[in-house]
Amino acid sequence: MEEKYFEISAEDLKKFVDSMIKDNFEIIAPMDRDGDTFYGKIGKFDDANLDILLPKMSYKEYLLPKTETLFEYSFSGVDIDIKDGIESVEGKNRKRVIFGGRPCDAAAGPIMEKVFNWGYKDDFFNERFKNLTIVSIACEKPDDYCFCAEMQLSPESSHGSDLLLKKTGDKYSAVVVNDKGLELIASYLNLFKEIAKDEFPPDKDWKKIFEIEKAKSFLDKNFKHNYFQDRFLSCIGCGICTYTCPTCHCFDIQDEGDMKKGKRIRNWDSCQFAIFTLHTSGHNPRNTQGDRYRQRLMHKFKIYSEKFDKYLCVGCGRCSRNCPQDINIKEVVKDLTELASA
Amino acid sequence: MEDKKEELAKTSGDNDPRIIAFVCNWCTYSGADLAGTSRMKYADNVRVIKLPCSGRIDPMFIVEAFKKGAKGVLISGCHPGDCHYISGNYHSRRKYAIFRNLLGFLGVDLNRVEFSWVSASEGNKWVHIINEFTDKIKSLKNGSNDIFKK
Amino acid sequence: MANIDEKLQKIARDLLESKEVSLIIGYTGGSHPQRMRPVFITKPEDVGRLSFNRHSVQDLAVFLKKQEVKKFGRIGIVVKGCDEKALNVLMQEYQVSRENIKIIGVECNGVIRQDLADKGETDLSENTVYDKCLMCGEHTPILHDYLIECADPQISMSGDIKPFAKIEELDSMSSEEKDVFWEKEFDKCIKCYACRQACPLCYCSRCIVEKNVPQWIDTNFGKIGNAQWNLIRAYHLAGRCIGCGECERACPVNIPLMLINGKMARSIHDLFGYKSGLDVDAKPVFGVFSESDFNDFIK
Amino acid sequence: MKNIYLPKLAEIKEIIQETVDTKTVRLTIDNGSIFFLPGQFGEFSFIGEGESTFGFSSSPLRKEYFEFSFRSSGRATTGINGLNPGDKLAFRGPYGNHFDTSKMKGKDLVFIGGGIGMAPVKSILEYCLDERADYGKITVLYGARSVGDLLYKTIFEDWRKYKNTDVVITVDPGGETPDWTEKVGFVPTILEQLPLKGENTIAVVCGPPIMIKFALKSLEEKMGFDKGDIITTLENRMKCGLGKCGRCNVGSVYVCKDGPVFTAKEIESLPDDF
Repeated sequence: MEEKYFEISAEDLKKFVDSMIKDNFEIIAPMDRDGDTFYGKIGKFDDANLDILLPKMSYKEYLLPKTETLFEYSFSGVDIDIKDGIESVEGKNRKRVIFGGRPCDAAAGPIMEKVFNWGYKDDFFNERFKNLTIVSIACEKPDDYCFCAEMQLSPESSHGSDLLLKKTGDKYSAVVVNDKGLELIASYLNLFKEIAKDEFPPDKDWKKIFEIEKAKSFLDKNFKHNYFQDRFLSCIGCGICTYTCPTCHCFDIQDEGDMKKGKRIRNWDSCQFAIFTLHTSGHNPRNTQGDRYRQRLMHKFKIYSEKFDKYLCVGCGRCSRNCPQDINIKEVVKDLTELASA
Repeated sequence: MEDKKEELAKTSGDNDPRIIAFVCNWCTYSGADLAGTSRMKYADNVRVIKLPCSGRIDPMFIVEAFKKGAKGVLISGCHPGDCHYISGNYHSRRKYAIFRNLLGFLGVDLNRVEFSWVSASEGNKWVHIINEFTDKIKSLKNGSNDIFKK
Repeated sequence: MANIDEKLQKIARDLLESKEVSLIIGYTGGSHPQRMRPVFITKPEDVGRLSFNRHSVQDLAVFLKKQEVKKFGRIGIVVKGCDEKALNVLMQEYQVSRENIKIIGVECNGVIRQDLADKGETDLSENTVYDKCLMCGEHTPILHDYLIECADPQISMSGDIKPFAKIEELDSMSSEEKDVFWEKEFDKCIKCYACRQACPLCYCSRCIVEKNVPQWIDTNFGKIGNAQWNLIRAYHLAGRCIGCGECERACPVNIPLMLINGKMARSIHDLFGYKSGLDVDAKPVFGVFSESDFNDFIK
Repeated sequence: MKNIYLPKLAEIKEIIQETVDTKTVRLTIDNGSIFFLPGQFGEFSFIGEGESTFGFSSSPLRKEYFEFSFRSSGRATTGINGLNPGDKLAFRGPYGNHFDTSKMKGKDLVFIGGGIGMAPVKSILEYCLDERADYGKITVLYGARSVGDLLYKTIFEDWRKYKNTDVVITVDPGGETPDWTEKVGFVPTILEQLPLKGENTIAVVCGPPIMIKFALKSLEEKMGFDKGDIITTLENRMKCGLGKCGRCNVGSVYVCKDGPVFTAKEIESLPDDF
């Protein structure tokens, strides 16, 4: 579908959200909690905090929940009864809308979709993704940790969003990217005013401070390099970077229950944990934290782009902001580009 | 084995609350045995799990018992000075003094966790403790309970 | 400020040049002026990067548990008073030996909370520092080979702010109310185990959550799994936690872990008169016992 | 909508105690047979204790059953270890690539296995033996730490019955028993003594990393094998087996999906991440 452009006043936006809530939509938006902002279900428009640059965590959990039941089992004698978990995928037939997320978070969905549909189709992910409508708001002022422009996106990118809002003064310009977006606003069209394409504010020219391809060229050639071991001595392997990341998707499969019944679940996992790759024999292919951080960099900037033609990073900078030891991935990638030209 | 754990801990209702007792092999278990061989009658809600020493009773056992549905947990060992391994019960006492505070702080009703010293000759005391503990658990509101329950 | 940095750098240079240590762990400037980050110096010519100020929040003792760091052998480490207590516990528990550690102590009158610093806070006051700083009894590191005096003035206390007041508030609640409070807090947990990794004293090579025969702690992110993990983490640190607050600072979902740690420390002090990290020669509180220990809770 | 993580149930027909801690489990699937190729693997689970990854160790041409061998060590394997014939096991698969048998046809073959690494080798070996006429001379070299650690002891003689087939069994020095009549020595050492040449021969190697390393060295440097003619399998910790969970990759290669079978030439181009 061709993109459509609209305008909506701040007041009408509030009405738009409140009427969606009234119509039983589940609206997930940035909300204040204990002095920080997290994505959560809002009860009314005013619950949302749309001024914050980025919530502390991404909304990845609405695509890949922290814990997901793959199937349930129960025993009777030697017989095992298995109940398929896909029948009850939460989010199925559900009117769930992410409202007020940022373009970086929105871009994460289509990136993750690649790995979940590579060879085998993971319908747990697909169902959730299909049933999620994403209304993003373009950033006006990215902060020092952001590097979406370097990651082939921009603070105003509509990639991955179904509807992108841009604030101009006291009103918002909206671009409807696809049918999903159009469907969402269909019942509330009276609040929106259609405008021509050239009335829509053009994207600014966002400066890049490094070329990501250069970092990749370094990673291509240097699997073993002192940089990894030295730079990440300060990494304590806490895994916050992976847990707060909108694109990190690694998981663990575990059985939980007793001898009568239980379920097989998948949980978030992190490549930063030593146990992640530990063999039963005691051998660990990634034995040092340097190896493990290198894996994260490789996966994001080399492996994923080779396999799926996209970088596994949207440049949101959460891993840097939340790192207790202040490892700044933007600086790290910049280092890599400099090492590549050295 | 898992199967048995579940069975042991299962509570059929408020009137029949399941209580798990972790006891030491040398004193309390013998005491309970004495109560049995002396044909003393006491509440049948308790399920006894024998361990070598009260020092062996890991706090995770208590959590596990609650998780599997127990309504009360009793920990019992030798009187101070009587430990078969000389100091196991002293260590256990320190450990549980603190663990009890932690449970309480996190919202577990401490009426549901009981500690006692019962020697091999105190069959009477065992009967008394079990009956009293069972009555106490029965008097508690169901659900006014812990964060480990499903 | 510059004065402190110069002194630090001189000490570090001397230590590295004389080959007394092969690695210095210290602080250097971070992502923005209100952030510091750890730095690992192995060459005397790099000591210029060392720095210390009121934003040096990290407890560098955490790195001593890393295999990659242990390989360096003799290590010099920059510590604040609170961080040094972690060293004491590590020595008490034979994890590091005094001979292999050169302690560069820095007097400290408080560090600014990182969440505030990220928003631009630079003033040192009772409203901007961590609770641990308000009740700090060790502004000067207990053990040190070198000592650098403090550049910041002592914080004046109005008495309005009571550190860890929430502990008393919780103590006075009923168990149902506490249950509700903690259920809400633990519900946020995403089990990233950052609290464990950030803790200088969580050094087990295989943590209890990684032991799966049997699986003691549920792996799920549900109510039980989260509560179990937070309970056992606190318990494994009872009598050992020195209150550096790294777990709480690291927690990406802001669970008030220091309330639990603080409660444990208070209980242990009340019952056994013991405070961890103050005396290298003391026996760990759970390693010893007294015949006259608290017995009131046992029938 | 399909749940790719949903296992099928298989019934245990037979359990063979291979060594003190190693068993071979022979399974039949509840409804119909499964189609797999030698070298592929499956996710086997004792439901309630979790999944474990094992390569198939039987020939896919023997359709009445399929089997795998495992050593009891972790949570899932301890669970499987406690099962008896008649019990149910959950299974998902087959996954991964397989040995390229079309490339092997008409050539001489040498199969080299070490310890429990013999399991995937057995699958391809028996596959070739089942269609014996398609291949040239077959040499099997199997070594373990000690006599007690040898798997498949009962079927060595079956292999020897085939025409033009040499079976060489060896144990590490010190691992022999007084009545041991076969070879004593490390696998690479014994390998170099065999009358093998690199021409028109394909080698299949599987075993512990250290054995693979030295066996590859012997084959390439001393016996003149081309790197493309040496086939081996990699292993890494796996959870999903489907290329999703993100832990088994070696560089850009997902062992579970792009592997586990690689030629020595392919392995050479991979980073040292295994």
